[in-house]
Amino acid sequence: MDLTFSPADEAFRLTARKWLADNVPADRAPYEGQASRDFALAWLARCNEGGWAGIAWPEAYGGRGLPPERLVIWYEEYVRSRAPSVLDCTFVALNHAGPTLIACGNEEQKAFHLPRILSGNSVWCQGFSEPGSGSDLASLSTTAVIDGDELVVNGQKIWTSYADIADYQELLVRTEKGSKRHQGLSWVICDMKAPGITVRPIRNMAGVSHFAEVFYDDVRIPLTNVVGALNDGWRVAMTTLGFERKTAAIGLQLELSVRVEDLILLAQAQPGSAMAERLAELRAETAALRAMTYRTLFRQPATTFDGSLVRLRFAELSQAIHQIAMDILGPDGLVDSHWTHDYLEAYSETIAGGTAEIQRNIIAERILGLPRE
Amino acid sequence: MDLTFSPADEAFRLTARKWLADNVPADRAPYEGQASRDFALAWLARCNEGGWAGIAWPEAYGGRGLPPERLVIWYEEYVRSRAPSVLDCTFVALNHAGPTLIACGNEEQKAFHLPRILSGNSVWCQGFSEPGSGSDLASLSTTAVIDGDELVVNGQKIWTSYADIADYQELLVRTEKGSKRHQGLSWVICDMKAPGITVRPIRNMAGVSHFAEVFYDDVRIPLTNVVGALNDGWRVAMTTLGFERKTAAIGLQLELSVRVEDLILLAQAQPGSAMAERLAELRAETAALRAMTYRTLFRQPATTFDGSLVRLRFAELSQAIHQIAMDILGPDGLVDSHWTHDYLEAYSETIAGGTAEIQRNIIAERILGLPRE
Amino acid sequence: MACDLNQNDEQRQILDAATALLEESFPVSRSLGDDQERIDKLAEFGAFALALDDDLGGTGFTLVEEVLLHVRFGRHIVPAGALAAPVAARIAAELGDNDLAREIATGQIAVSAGILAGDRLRTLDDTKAKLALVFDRRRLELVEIANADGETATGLGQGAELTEFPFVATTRIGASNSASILNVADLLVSAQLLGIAEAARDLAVSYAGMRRQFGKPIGAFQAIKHHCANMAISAEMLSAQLDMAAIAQRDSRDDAAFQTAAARLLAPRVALANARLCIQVHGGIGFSAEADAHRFLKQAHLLRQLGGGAAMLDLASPMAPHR
Amino acid sequence: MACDLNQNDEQRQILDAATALLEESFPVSRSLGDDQERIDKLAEFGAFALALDDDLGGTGFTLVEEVLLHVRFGRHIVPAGALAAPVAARIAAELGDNDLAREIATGQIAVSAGILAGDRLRTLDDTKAKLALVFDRRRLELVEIANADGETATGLGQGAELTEFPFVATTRIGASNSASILNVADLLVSAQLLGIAEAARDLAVSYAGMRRQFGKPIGAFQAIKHHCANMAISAEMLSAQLDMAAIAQRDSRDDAAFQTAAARLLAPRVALANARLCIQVHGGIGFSAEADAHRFLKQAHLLRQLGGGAAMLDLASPMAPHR
Repeated sequence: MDLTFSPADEAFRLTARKWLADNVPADRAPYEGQASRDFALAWLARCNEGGWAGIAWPEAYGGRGLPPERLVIWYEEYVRSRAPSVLDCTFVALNHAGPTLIACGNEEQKAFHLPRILSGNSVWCQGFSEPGSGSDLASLSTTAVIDGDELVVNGQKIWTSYADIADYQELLVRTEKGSKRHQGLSWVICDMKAPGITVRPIRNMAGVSHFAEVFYDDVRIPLTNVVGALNDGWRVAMTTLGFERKTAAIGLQLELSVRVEDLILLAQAQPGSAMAERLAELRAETAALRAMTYRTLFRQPATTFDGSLVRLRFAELSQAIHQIAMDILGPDGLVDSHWTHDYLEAYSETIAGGTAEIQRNIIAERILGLPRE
Repeated sequence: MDLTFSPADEAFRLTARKWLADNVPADRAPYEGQASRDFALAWLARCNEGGWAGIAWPEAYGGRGLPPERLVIWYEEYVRSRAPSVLDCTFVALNHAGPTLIACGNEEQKAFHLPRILSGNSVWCQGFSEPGSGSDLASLSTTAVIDGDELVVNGQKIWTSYADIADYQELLVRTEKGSKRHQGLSWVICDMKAPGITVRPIRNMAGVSHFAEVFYDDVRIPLTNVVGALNDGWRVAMTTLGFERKTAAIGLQLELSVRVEDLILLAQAQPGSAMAERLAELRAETAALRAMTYRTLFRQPATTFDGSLVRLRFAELSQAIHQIAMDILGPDGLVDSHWTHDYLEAYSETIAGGTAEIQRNIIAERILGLPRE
Repeated sequence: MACDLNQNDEQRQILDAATALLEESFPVSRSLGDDQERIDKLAEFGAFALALDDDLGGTGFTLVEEVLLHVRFGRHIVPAGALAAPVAARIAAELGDNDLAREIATGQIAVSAGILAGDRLRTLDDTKAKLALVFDRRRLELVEIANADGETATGLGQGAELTEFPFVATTRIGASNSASILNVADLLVSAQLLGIAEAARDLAVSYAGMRRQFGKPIGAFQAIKHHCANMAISAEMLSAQLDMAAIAQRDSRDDAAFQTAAARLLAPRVALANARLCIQVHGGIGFSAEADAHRFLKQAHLLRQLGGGAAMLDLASPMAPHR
Repeated sequence: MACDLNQNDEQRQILDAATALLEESFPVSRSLGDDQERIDKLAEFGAFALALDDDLGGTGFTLVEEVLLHVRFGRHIVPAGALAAPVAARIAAELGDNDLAREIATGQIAVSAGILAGDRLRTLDDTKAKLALVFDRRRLELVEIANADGETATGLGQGAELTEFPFVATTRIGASNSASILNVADLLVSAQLLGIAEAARDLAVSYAGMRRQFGKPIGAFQAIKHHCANMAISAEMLSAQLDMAAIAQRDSRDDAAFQTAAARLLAPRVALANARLCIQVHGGIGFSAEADAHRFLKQAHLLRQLGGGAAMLDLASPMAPHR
């Protein structure tokens, strides 16, 4: 049981720290729209020039194939340098669509898309959730019918982040008529500029429109855009679960440590005060979240549901941290600031990607082996 | 909307206060066994002599039939004088068995039992729960078969408080063979000295044996001991729900206020400290519990499930208060004291009489109207 | 007069009338701003004068009815100015300026609710008010802002419209730290927070009964059920305590300060907790600006800045043991 | 040496061997008292010397293995003396008394864990120990109690056997406030608390899968499921942090004090929370003394009195932002 970084690792850390100090933009990222796209792509392009894009991707596909300890070092330095949040409009491409293509895409798909992603030239969004199937993903009903060498898609997706500024979408559709649940789905690359697509941005409670409803009205997608086999979309969609441990979510989890340090400085709480006690507990919990993150990364073999515990802990801790931020800010919390913004955004943490309730079910049933309902 | 006490009420308050000051025993009640019985019956007898036993019972049955505002005054003064906890071995008789007999018993039953209860000459226990039906009371399976003018009872009850020192038991048995759920049950008076009864005391986690398993091996009970109609036991058992608002549980709820005041003195917390903040919150919540208690009592019409909210709030608040007591005591909490004892006993609050989980279901389904599972 | 916690006929009538007005004029999902016209309707209704002395426009109701009315206001997210007005009228009267009190109570002069942030006064509603009632810990100050240069700003993720004034640029009218006025302010704030908590509960219960996932209403799942039950328990707790406190203050009982402090301490916790659970029960739509769940959360954040801060542990409890 | 959080073969072997011994000698449901013979078996096993220097009887293992061992101890509610011994041996060595250190490490001299209550020393186990290790905030003191007149008392509702000594009647041997020994003590306490949290989780899950109500296992109901999930999350959180801290302390990393303080702060909260949920999941039987649930709760109360108290906010975080 070790957490030992070699001299080479330490040198890598200093290189990363230096590069970040020289390159991290001084401005905060815009929250939405074209400005947020421009900012995120410019930052990704700069990272790519420095050799810091796709660090977890295999070298064969333009990445650096870094081992977990280097990922940890990179993201530690990343958040400590206050680099832009990893959860921007490049997140899906870098951490979900890209890895899925690497695992299941054909050579044409990979050759076309992967370089565009890494170089900061395309934005991807995810088209999984539907109005009637939020927590219950397998009940999705957007259909695709084969017509010649094309699929014709009709239906609706919702909660699609960055749909308004995305170039491509990883789209999960029902390609087998009458199929049930996980069967008969396909994972396809959808060009967001295709005729028949309508994007209706939805403003979230933080006042920002970065997700949207997407409507598909006879949208034609070439069959060559199917990733993996037709009707095998569920397996393709699940494929990245193994990769997920290695994604930029590490950076998201580590970022909370920096938040807590900032709050401790901001609060200047009297020793022994109620606020000091709450901050001490949050600091300990955030340290533990980091430890959980590393355990998920450095312990083998990983099980499919390993990430559920850390994911849920992250979500609830993030909310707790931002709630205390509002308590510390008092009247200043009412005025829009990054704290207030992040506080409001944090409400999505226990909802998006499976509600906290669903996550607890998964933990109870899949990890602890309790009977299904 | 009023909470106004008349001059006569205030005079009643002073009378009660004076009587309590003169009569409340200096010693704490013993926790278990014959000593606890002797203590409780002596105290009840003394209350009865003073005219303070069965104050909510109708005058026709030896009570005082006091209106709710007088009950409130009595219990306020009762707990402020540090009188023995109302939750002793006389509780079932005074607050459950007695009122049930008054509502559903025949004249012989009433004439025999009610005076014995009020004068402190009999202890009752409750025989409802069974090993296989804790939360699911309607699934109980202890049977009673009619043989001549007697019922022959076989089966087992559990969590019967004070079974080891009780004279009588309110026993719920299945008198109709093959009946399901709430049908075919009967409510009978069981003499705890009848042959065939075996009581096995169960030590609880506070180290005290005040509940027990009771085994029935061909126990013969005269049919005249059936209260209400045969096979109508569920309705008889539910009959006291309406009375329950007026029981000594008021005293139990108010007692928490005194606990919190004691803790505030004990803690001597620095203003602004974490402990001071926790105590302030508990004090406010305890004030609110008192308000909820009065609302349940003084608002008409009462609904059947009115008490669920206050019952659950009481249970969880009681646990929170006693947990903080342990934090305040620190090393002294390890040594047996009434605080530590009550802390451990409080674990039963969210279990006995329907777990917190069941109570929440009831609140959601019966009060809020959410669909059944 | 005895112990009776039912609402009487008169109380029900005024509340029913208010609810009708609120449902028409203050739909929860209305967009921000332009509330002055609506506020004027409340003034016409007599909402701000409800419990004042007759010569100030009072209509014979008491603080208890006023508190119940503000619970309704909370359910409809009525701007905080509606809470500032009746408190400001009381302060004007205390200062001996009955004319001003009447003008405020009848809505001829509008009042904003404000808080201090450093050397700036921040009002929490965008009514074009002439006056602001400044909540400054255990002190309330009435100032004129009509001639001060205000800068508007949005807050809480486009969920609030604030106006900031250099505090020195305002004209001081007078201040109060009288216990009874502070208690009234705390009761009205608590009442509105209770309204939020109740409305959040009702919205969540209604959604849980309707929204289906996995083939049944989500309200059939225990996790959702228990969230709703928790909301109900919290709201009931606060509601009972608020009644207790309002009656104590109306009747000048010894425990009025204690009961009020308890209600005011619990109110923001209950409102925020229920608003949070309401968002969670709604899932994705709850996080969007399209459902109303977030509006309750934001209004709770605004209101909790107003007043409070009584030293709960320094007040004598009516249930302290004898000796 | 790299980043690898798996247990290696050697670690698994020693833990398996310890578990076999614990299952035989320390069944959770054993009655109180008479633990000295069992404790001797642990000493024979080498448990107290595990991570000491070779010349003190160490067997080449490190603090990390010792911490993992104490997690197992926690699962079996091994008396606190088993935690006092290895810490006391380190203090003896620090005082330069290697003979004493060896005698403690090999179990020839037994050590109780003690705390101060006013002018009295209270030991938390009824081993007939010659010495006591006194946990006095950020200071540890080794005293001889063999000749002091102890009075036994039960505690925690017949859940603990305590002995009280007038502190002046004990013979002082020496004290330590060295950071590394304090960290070791905090880590071993945290480890035992984690063991409690894990065992409570496992016991609850096992019962929930078995106990039937309303025609199905109670573990099929979401409320019970979510209780169990919460226990799993808490235990995992503490477990990860404890590994992190043990490695940091073993490797003398800069963040050892920070990581240890974090683990020690979380440990009693997690252990108490899981023990409470375990009782609740068990229902009536959980409240009785017949199930083991309450034993975990009581041991958590005992252990949380030992050590701790590092000023979490005064320690530098390894994740502080640059600049």
